[in-house]
Amino acid sequence: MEHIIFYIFSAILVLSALMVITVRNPVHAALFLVLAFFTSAALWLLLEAEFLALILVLVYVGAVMVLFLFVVMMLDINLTVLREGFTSYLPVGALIATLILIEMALVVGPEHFGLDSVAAPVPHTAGYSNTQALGNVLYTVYVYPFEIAGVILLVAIIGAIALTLRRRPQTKYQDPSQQVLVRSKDRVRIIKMPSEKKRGGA
Amino acid sequence: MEQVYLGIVLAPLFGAVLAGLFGRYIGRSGSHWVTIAGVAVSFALSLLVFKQIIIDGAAPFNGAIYTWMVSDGIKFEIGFLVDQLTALMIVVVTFVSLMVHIYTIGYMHDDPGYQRFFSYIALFTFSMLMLVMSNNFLQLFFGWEAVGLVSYLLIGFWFQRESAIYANLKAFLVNRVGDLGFLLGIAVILMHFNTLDYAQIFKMAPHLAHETVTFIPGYEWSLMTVICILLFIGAMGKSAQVPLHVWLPDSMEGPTPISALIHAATMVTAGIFMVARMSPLFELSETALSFMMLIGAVTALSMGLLGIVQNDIKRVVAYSTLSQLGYMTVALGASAYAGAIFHLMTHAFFKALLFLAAGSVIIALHHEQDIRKMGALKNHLPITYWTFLIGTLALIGFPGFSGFFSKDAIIEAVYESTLPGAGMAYAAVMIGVFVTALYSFRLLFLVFHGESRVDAHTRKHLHESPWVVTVPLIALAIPSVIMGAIHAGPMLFHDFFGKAIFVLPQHDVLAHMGREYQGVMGFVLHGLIEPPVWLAFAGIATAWWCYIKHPEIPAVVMSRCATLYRILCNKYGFDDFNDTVFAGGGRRFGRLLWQVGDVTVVDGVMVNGTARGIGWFSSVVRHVQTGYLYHYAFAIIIGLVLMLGWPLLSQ
Amino acid sequence: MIALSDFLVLSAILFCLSMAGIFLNRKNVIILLMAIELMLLAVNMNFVAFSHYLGDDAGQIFVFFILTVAAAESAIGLAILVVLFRNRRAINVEDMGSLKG
Amino acid sequence: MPADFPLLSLAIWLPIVGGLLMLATASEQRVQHTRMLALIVSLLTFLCTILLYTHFNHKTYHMQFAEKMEWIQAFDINYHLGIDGISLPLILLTSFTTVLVVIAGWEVIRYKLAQYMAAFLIMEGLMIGVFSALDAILFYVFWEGMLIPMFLIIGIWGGPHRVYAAVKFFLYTFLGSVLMLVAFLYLYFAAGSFAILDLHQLKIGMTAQVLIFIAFLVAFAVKVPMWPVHTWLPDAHVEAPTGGSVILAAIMLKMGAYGFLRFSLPITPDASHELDWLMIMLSLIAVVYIGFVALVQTDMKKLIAYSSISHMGFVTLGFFIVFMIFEQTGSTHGAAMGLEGGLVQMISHGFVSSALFLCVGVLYDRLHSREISAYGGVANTMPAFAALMVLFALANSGLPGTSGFVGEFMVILSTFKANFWLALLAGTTLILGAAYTLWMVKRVIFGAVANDGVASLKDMNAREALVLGVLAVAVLGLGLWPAPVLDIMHPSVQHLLQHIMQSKL
Amino acid sequence: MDFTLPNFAPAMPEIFVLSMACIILIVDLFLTEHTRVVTYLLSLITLIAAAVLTANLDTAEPVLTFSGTFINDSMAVVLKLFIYLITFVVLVYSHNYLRTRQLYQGEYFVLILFAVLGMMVLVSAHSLLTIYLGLELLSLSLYTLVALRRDSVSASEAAMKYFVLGALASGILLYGLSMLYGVTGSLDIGNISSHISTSIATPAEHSIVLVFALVFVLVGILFKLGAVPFHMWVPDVYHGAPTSVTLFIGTAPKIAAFAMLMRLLVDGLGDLHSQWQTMIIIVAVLSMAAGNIIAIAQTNLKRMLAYSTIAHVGFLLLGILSGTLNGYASSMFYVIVYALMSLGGFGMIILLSRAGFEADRLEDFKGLNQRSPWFAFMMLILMFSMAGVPPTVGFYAKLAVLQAVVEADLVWLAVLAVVFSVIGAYYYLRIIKLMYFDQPDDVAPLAAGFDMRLAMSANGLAILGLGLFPSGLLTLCARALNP
Repeated sequence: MEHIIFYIFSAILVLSALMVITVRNPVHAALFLVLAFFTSAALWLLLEAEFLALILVLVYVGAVMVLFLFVVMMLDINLTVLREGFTSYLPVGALIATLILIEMALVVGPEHFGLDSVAAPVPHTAGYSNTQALGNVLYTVYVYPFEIAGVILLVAIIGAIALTLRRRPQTKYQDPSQQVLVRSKDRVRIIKMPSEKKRGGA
Repeated sequence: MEQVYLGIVLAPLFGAVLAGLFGRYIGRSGSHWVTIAGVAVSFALSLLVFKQIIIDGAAPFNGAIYTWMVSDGIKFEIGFLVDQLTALMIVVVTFVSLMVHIYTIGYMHDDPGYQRFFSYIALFTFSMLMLVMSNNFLQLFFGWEAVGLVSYLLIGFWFQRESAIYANLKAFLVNRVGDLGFLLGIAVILMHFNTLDYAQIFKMAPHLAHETVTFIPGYEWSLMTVICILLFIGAMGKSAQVPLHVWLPDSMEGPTPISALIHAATMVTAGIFMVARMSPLFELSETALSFMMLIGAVTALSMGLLGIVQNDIKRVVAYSTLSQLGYMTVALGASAYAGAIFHLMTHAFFKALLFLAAGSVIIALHHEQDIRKMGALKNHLPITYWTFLIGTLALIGFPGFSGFFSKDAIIEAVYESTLPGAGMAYAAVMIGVFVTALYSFRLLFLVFHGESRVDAHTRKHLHESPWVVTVPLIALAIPSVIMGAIHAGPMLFHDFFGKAIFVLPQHDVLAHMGREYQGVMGFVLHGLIEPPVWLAFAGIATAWWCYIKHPEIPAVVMSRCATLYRILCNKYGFDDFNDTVFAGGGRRFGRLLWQVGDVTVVDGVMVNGTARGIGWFSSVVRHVQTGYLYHYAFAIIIGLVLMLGWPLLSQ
Repeated sequence: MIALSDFLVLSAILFCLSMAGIFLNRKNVIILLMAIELMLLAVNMNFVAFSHYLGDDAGQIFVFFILTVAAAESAIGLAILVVLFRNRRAINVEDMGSLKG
Repeated sequence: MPADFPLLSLAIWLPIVGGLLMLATASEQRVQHTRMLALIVSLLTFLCTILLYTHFNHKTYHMQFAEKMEWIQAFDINYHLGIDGISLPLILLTSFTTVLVVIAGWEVIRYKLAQYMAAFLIMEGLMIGVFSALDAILFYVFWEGMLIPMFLIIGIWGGPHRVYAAVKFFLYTFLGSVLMLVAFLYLYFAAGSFAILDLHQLKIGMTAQVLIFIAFLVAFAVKVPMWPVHTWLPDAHVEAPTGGSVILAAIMLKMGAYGFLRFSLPITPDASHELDWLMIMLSLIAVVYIGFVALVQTDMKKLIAYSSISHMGFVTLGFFIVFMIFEQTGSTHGAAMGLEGGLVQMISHGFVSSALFLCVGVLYDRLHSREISAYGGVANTMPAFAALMVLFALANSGLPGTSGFVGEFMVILSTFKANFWLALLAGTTLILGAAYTLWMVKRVIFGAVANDGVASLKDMNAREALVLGVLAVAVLGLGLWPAPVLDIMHPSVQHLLQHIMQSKL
Repeated sequence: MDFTLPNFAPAMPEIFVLSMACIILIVDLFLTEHTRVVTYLLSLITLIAAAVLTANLDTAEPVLTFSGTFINDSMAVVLKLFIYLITFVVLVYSHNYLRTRQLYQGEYFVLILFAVLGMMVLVSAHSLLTIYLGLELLSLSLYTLVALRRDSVSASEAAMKYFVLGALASGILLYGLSMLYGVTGSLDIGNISSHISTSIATPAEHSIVLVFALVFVLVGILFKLGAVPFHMWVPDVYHGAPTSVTLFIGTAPKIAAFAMLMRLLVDGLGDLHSQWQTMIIIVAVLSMAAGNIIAIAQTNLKRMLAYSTIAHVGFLLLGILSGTLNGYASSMFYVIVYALMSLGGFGMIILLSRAGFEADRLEDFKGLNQRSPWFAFMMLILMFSMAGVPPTVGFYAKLAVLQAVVEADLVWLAVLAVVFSVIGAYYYLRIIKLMYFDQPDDVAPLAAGFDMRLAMSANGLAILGLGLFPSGLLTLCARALNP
């Protein structure tokens, strides 16, 4: 049963990851990424990491991916040209990717991390709360990293604001009070122009 | 006594320094007075020494003045060895030098470099005295080079003249070739004797007579032969023996007084003196003696022949000098060291005389040296003529004149010699006698007799030279006549030189001759019945026939023997050969090494090539940095792949 | 039972895919950012799997922080992207080649 | 003077501090100030070195005037100075030459005078440091530090191709010396010390010796310079200002040779022995090959530069013939003469080549050309100068009575002990040296006045006459009585000889 | 729930810097363009005070706190002090530069302080987690700083490249960390180290996995240092970023990266020395080669210095690969010296720049000796120091690492290194050539203020002074690693 779930979700995960890097449209890519996160969350549930699975969906799908989609849509990008030339680089890219995968698989594969070398852990008892377990240590043992993470978020905020918030002096605002107080002579200037004689014939 | 010796050498040096550095302040006359005084003092002291050593028979002096340096336990010293040979030499040197100094007052009268000239010749006197008074090889070499240096400066005295500065460079370089041999000879001596002191070397020499050395594996040479030949190469340079003679004729570019002093009387005989001084060494190598004899014979004859075709008055005398130096060398080769020194002395007088007389002619003709533009000067320049005649007679060995004794002795000695090559040498010197007489009288006739070919303007102003010129001529003429007769007996056959010259009994040709010696008159009478005198007469007669009686003959002979004439005119091609092969070849070789070796290979390929290569590589490699993010990422990933793959593969 | 190696291989595949994505993508910077997210996902998968099989919570804590940092990172990344877009009016990877050599 | 007075340090730091002071207070207006300051500093330094000489004990080979202080504890590097009979003459030469250079640059240098003088003074201190350092790293620091002022001197005050020459000079010598640094480090781990005298005693295996020897060789051969790493020298000499050429020729080249004596021979005697054929070959190439190359130069400075290379060939020949003498004759008799000959040749070359460069400088200041063909008949318009230049030229061609003869003579005598043919080849310098030097003299000094430029020449002024006159006295003095210089060297050279004859294997 | 409050004392500097950064962030809100100097001064005061706090920490024994995620030892103290010092100088150098370029914002100072905080975290990290977080804190600040000049095309391009590559590298690092965690079962450096030393002792099943993890970790570190082939961001970022930011990126973070290397590779994976030694040798050689060779072709000084950085990193790695305390100390010395030299080099560009003019081309240094002999002299010292010519401190830096290399019996590597340093000398010489041998194109007087001039002079003289008396710093480094 677990096997079947694992393989199905794994297949979806790999496929959606593949789609993320190959689809033409960034919006689609983002959506496939969302799918990948969802399937990952499911797989993490298999690993009894319920809290993280939830966080992944909430934080990632709920916040980060929405941000991505927002940016993708905000930036007006010409989609048709984006995937040009992709196929010509594909062979070498695929080769390198396969190569590194083989290298990694040789190491992380069953030889070193199979069931005979790493036994599956005993499932937790029913009263076990993954969230509680993490919560217990997060603010005690890991208080220092937690504070740093907070600082990192602060930096992200400062950075994002510093980079994107623009107070452009040339931006034109409407000032209603000015509009109301306007008088006609501020708007229209009547200039007298003496008529001129046309020079020449044409 | 040491002070006297020091005085002999330092007096001219003092004069030289004073005239050289302060010539501007002491003026022209100041310069000549100070140098003449220096040389005169030197001469006077030399006479004193001569008296003590030779007449009173005092013991030779051998002592050091100061230690030049000590290295490796070997003391290099500056010191004097004053024995009979030295005593004779210093007298000859200072006398001729004094005469030349006085003569110079007249000869260089109008020259802007007056003070400089006096400084140089005084310096030369100093150097030559250091050379002959040396008691060791180091000082000998010092003097050797110092006289070469002054010769260089004096040949190039008129440095505006291209030919003069060509000649002096040539003289210096050719001499340097000889010096190389000489220096190597000194090196061999130092290596095997561990000292440069004559006395010690002579003492040890017999013990090393049978030593051999190997320079090329498989060939063993006698140590003495090597030493002697190397030293003789030095002598060949200085004494202008074939093939290192080429500089001497060109050296005539210098003012005539120095032609007389340096290139006739003294410096060029330094080689002869040196070999005589080294007689204890040369005696031990018959090979070297034979070699010397051959070289000397070749020089004596071949250079004499060249004298016949020369048209420059000084050059004729110069070739004559070469030829006479050849005679001396032959004498050395025949172990007749005393004969060589004897000839050296007589030659010093009469050749100095000839040069100075020639100089007198040149002054009279306003520095015209071409004998084709002279003639019939006999009456205009009587003193010059008569002294010149005396010199010429002495040169050709006219019986009774000094040259007769010395030359005859040499010819006789060669005849007596049993060394290999003696026969050939004998033939050469015999023919040489004829040739000598021929060119000498050719010169005499063309200059002083026959039709005058002097241009009209000059002829009007012809007059005898001033007393400062003529007095030295006369002063030199006297010994040219009498010195032979006075010294023939004691020098050649008696123990004049004492231990200064060493001859092995089996080589002692002079002793052999001495057994038949019956006084001066006997010598003269004996000479009259020997072929050399008659050959000389034949030479005079031929000259008279060709240049007085039938002046058209030379041209006929010239055209008949065009090839021979050309060879003679080209001086056997030595100059061309040296210019093309050594000078030109050296420059070509240098340019080749420079352009190919330095500029192209080392600098071009190795240095700049590397720099350019790196620069080029840099400009290419920088394009790896394409600016594209995916390439950068690719590089990282490739790096990762390789770093992963390597430990995996090595497992 | 599912072996640890299964999860590790899965994460390796994800990792490779994301890396391939980074250097295959020549056009859109946003896809690059997504590939990076994918890469972090692979790492997270690793941590979670190890954590599970080791019976140790530290791995999961690490993932928690990675997620936090990744969120901050994407915020900054997207901000830079916006700045880049404002300057160039495009987010083509191939256009970002003025600094080179 | 108290026995432990740091005279060496004073000689090193006095000019350096003086130079820095000059840089700091430099002003383009107060040039006279700068000149006087430079002269005073250089004279004081010279005085210091004279005191070194007068207080020097001729009888011992031990290092004298030693100073030792901890400097970099982490690496065990000490500020360790001391001199023996080998370094003292070179130190004297350095301070002597610097005084001359200061005077020679008196009014000739118009651009950034203070920097010029400061560069020379700083360099003087560094050079004295090189000759007196007894710690390998201290030596290296002085050795390399010297490159900086020289680089600037060539580059700022040099000729039209000065940049190429300066960079070439720097990189060449830098490349040479970094390998030496690696060798020092290797030795440090073998000996546990950077003290040169400790390194002398260190036993080293053959392979290591050969490698160390080669590392040293590269460093010193570049500096000497030996063929084929010599090409920086002609360029540097030609482009450098006169003072730079003088210091280069008189002192810098000597450092390579000094390095052979101080490092190569005593530290790696067996490798030196093993590779002596190489050294001798390179030395003879320098003598003969470079002699021929010098023959065809058209630029006076280049000619003298090549002649320097050729003369330095004698130095290295004298140093490395030692082993061959031992092999051929079975004794070291004659070897000391080679070593001492090399040393004397160094001193003499210091005098002669600086004099010749100064002569060229005198001409260059007037006509702004170094081409031989631009001159001719200088003797007509500058007789006093011509006399001196001829004297130096003759000294350069090794005329007895001048200093040029002594070293060559000793080296040839010594070489002869080893091999006739080597001596013959070395002896060719008698001919070649005379040929290229005197040929140049012929074309420059002698002859009729060649052009208007030459016709307008004025003879030396008092300053130039002073500089050249002092050198002339030195050249003649050393030539006529070299004994005092040699007496200083004997104990040290003998000691060195004994040392290198003992195998370290 | 048993929880005791951790010992905050060792982390006082971090806490202080964080608090000050937040305070400055708020204070800055109330400042105008003209009073922003307050921010500047506050930042400087923060650094000085942090230095005082750090210097007062007791380092007789390494102190662990926060459950072992934080360590304070003498290395951390020394490195932090130099980070403050360098950042301080960076701020002084950039003050005027910022004002003339619309960069004079509170964010700049705050981000720099956060970056400093990140470096401090990194330096004191004793857990994979804190290493990662410190690294990210530093990196995110730097990404932002690079892009801070929003209207600059090249700055945003550089930022994007830096960001993507940085994220890729941290992804790779993380993967390595995850493997490390997987094998050793711990995030704590100490535990990892002891686990490895026991597993090395027994016939190791996991050794290949460890090497595998090692490679990923190494790539992450080498990227941060900028070693070949993970260096490609360096020239572009240095070039594209505003010079004041380049100045910062090129200096202090190198020290942090060194600390990260020490913590991970030496403290954590020290027992795998034989494994990583060869890799580092190759990377070091490649770095020295590529850095020195490519630098020759550069015409932009910032870019040239970037390549020079790569070459210097190669040298720095030489000290590490020896695997001895001596070697680590020499690398530490090298990195500090390098940071000081680099500070001066980039500082000189700022010194010559003025409103509307970036003096970052090589030609801009033409004839500097005429315009300002003193600063030409300072630059001369800096360049010779970078080339490793005595008597500047750069020489001792090279000497130190070479000594370590020779000690490790890798003489050939030392020879290779010195040969590359000769090639490198060429481009440093070129700058000196421009300054001293050429005539100036631009004769405008230097615009820099007094503080800048003073700092620049101090910087140059420090290079010279340390060159004459390097002993103190050398001993400090040696003692920091081996108290």
